[in-house]
Amino acid sequence: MDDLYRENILDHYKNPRNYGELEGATHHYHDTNPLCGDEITMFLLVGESGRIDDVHFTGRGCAISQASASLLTERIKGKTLDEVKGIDKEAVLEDLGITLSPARVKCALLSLKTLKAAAWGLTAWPGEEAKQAAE
Amino acid sequence: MDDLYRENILDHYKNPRNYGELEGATHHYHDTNPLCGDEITMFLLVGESGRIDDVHFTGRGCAISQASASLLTERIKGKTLDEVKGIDKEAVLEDLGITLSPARVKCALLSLKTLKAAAWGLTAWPGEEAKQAAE
Amino acid sequence: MAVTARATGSAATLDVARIRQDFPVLSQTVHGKPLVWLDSASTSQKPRQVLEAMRVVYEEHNANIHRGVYEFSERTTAAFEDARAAVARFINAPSPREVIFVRNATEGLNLVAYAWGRDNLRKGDRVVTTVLEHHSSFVPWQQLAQDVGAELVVVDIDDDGRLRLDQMRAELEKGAKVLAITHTSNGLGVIDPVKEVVGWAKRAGATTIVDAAQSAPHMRVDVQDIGCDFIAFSGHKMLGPVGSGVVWGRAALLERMRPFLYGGDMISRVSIERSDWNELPWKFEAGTSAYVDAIGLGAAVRYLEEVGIDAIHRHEVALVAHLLPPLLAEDGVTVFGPHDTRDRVGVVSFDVKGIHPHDMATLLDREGIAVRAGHHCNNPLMTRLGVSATTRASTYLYNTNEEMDALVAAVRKAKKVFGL
Amino acid sequence: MAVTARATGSAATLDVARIRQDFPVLSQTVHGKPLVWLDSASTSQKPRQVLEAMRVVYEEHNANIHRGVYEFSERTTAAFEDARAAVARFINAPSPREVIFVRNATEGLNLVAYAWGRDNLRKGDRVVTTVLEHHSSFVPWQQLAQDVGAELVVVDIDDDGRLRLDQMRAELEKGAKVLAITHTSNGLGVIDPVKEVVGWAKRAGATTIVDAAQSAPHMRVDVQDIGCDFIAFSGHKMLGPVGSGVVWGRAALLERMRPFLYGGDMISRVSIERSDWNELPWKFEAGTSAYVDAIGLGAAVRYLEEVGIDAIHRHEVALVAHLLPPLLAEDGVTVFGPHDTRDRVGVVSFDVKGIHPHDMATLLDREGIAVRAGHHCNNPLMTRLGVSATTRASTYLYNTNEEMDALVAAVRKAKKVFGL
Ligand SMILES: Cc1ncc(COP(=O)(O)O)c(C=O)c1O
Ligand SMILES: Cc1ncc(COP(=O)(O)O)c(C=O)c1O
Repeated sequence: MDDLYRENILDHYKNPRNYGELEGATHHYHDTNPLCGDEITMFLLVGESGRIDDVHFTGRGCAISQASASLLTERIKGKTLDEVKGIDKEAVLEDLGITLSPARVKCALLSLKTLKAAAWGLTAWPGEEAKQAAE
Repeated sequence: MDDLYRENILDHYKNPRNYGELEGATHHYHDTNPLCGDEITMFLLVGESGRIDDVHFTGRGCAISQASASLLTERIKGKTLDEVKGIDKEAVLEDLGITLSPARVKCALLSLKTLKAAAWGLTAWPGEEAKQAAE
Repeated sequence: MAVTARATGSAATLDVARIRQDFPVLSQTVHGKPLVWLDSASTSQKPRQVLEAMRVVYEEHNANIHRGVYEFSERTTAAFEDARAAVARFINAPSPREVIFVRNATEGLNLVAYAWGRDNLRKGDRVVTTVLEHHSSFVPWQQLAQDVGAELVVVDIDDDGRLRLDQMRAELEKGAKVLAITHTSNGLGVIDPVKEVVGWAKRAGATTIVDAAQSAPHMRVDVQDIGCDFIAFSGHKMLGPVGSGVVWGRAALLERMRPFLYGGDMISRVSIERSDWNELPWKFEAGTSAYVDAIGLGAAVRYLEEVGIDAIHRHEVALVAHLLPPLLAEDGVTVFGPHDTRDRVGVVSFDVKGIHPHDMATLLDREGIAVRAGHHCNNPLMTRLGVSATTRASTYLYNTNEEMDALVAAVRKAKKVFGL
Repeated sequence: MAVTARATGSAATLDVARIRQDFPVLSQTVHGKPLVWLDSASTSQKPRQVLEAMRVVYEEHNANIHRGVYEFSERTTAAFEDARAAVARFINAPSPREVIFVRNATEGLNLVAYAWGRDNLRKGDRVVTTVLEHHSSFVPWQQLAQDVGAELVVVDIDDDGRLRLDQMRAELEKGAKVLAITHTSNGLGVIDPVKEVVGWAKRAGATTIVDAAQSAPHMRVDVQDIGCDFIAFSGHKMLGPVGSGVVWGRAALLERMRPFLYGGDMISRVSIERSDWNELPWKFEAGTSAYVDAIGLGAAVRYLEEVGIDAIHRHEVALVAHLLPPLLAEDGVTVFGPHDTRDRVGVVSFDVKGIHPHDMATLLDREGIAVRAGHHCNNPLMTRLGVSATTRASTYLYNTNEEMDALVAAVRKAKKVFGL
């Protein structure tokens, strides 16, 4: 057994929590890791209280990227957007509980990158919006 | 003393034979070696007989290029243009009587290249004429 | 699905054990396991002979080429131009004047798009290419076509991954200004019948550019036989160093083209008002060439010639023939591209259901096996195959049947880790 | 004509004897004489540390960068990006993202002309440059100006070979879209006050490109202090391998620019219809980088930092101070450029009446001394000086006063051969 693919990670990969689109999401963002084609979309529902009442994700890709998205959704429920913006990458890597090489760290952090973009209310990366609009 | 710079070559360099422009030349051509800036112009006077009645050259550059031009003018007086077109580079290198490295061979052969172009009646390298005309 | 036995017999002609001794890196270990290098389509390893040729320059007569009249410069220049002659012979170019040293296939293909394409492609012209192209062969023409308003026609593959020749022919018959085609797919390992396709393109009056990055290292590439106008490939994929690459073009075209990069060495004369260009090939080699890398590529080409490029091709096909049956027999394995060995080189792209290629590559790495996972700079092909990435094992002259077995065993082990 | 003693004293800070032990090639002989390498302005020799850094990659963990998730690729990628960080630190770049690896200064300068220039230079714009430029800095702008109908303004030098600052200032005050200026002249060894000139150009709203090919190896180059927009230099002139070079640019500009070469790695996504570009710096590094050469350059930069770039500069100025008096004292010798050591690097161009530079270089070679003879890719400067070629001796950290003496002795001997 390879310690990179611990029970916990494979479980989140095979049985992702909070998976699926979220109707009525107040925030959502889609991003990809061009190197390997990993994709994540994050959906947030922020209620009157300013807290995340619900969070879903969809995506495809490697076990690391999908498990980390699943773990992340568990971590943020009930948090405020400001709290989400403050999550650092160490927290995500800690949740995974494994040591990753630089290329695989990118897989692990795609979900956080996507989540933060959603939390900031982006719909596309700065600069891309103009590009898309121009087409 | 360096055997590359034999008495004979330095003599031709310092006292070039047939040096100067040739009034009324029937053929002339100018060429340069861009690597070092060597320049040679060859002037031919071909008489009724079809033979080279007179040949002059002008130029500047290294001892090898100028001495070889001087030696070449001595070699071709009285020859026909066809004979000139048939001179090969070995003949020029033999006249010089030294062994040259590839870079210096170019110096030695500039005079022959220029002479042949003159003998063929060129006024510029093929391709260059159009370019010059276009300006 | 049966693997043809065609090439298996001749594999014995390569003395792989001896060859492996020439490659220092192959005796390294990874995660405690002996290295199994199955990523040669990305970059090959280098034999001692190549490294030694480079060492000799740096330690014994390093000097800038062309511009010096002293001994070191003459020696280095001679070695550099010898390398050019070796490359010309290797691809059967009519003249070394037509062989231009560049960094890699990518630069070579861009050189053609810039120095030929920008002055020749016009609004409404048709650029015909294929869905098998590497980004380096595809994107320069995609961008230029967009810039000038030309039409980009992308010919499809069939379900086996082979080029749709019917479609290609029909598109070329409609007329084309440019054909940009890969000789061998780095994603699927299929060989395109470039000679035939180039013939059609010529009849349409098109200028033809062949991307030989994956063919020149692995099989005979004869530019005169193919009949194309330009060809490009990378030294680092064919036992040479990084930083060495080649674009070959017909002299008649190269002479009419504007230069690409401007600067030292590519010039015959500069005044404030105008510049005149040097002769071929130097017109296209601006600035200080990576002359040591080019000399390394010369040594690589000589090494390949000594081993024999046809024998190398047969050996690699035999490796594929050895690998495919057990790999295809594994539950959940999809192999992209043809399942036989006809018109094929040693590239095997596959997927294992339930394991993302990235995870597969990581798990194989733990077994010492280096394979590539990703889109292989082949986005349009991935889209066509309906996947975002594949796992790709690619072979070369130094690989063995035992390494193929190790790959299959490691795939099995990966499935176990994932509980499949 | 007196050589200032200014820098002589501090030369002792360099332990040249120890440094020379790091350079294997310096123990070679030429025509039976110990090699005296005085052509570093053309290309420098390489220390063991650089060759070793490259050997380690090829023999111990060679793999293509960025695209692999296995161990070798991770190690090579890390070494490559470390080299980028080292270069960024060396030139005090605000971020390694702004450091783009290219083949050489020539490619870097062309990249700017293509990727920035083509989209920004317009008919009637003024491009201000100098008669000191190397062809690689001059010709890209000359050609682009001709293509778009821009005006090319070439600022002159004074009789000492120093840039006419009065003229430069006046021309920039008239307005300029581009300033292309060399930091240090490879023909005369003078340092241009680029910080001052860039300041004037910025006030005129110009985009500023500095050719640091001859400065980065020999003196402190701080891109933030200079304040320019782009800078380019070659690794092979600064102890690094051929095939390595750098163009640095401000992120804000690089981000707005179109890519230069298209292909693998510089892309984030490709569909048949469109392509999106990768982030900086990879947007400008298409295809397989010469990653081993870049890693070699990283080692070179670390070597230079360890010795100390200011100490190197002082050492070279001291060599010039040692060489100039006896050289100038020789009958028939003309030294081009300043005869003092103010704002100077270790380049000494000279002529001996009655001996063509080509002959001089050949005769010096017989004494083991490698110098350059020719126009040094400086045609406009040669025209300005009224010569077709010069003999150029150029120094580096490994040269000694004894070698300067050997040069003067060999010049004397050459005069004897020519009966002068
Ligand atoms: C001032 C200057 N700029 C540019 C270059 C071009 O360098 P490279 O040939 O390495 O591209 C040189 C080198 O000769 C130079 O001296
Ligand atoms: C078919 C094909 N074309 C072009 C390239 C580009 O080669 P390089 O990255 O050496 O420029 C590659 C290499 O990945 C390739 O496989």
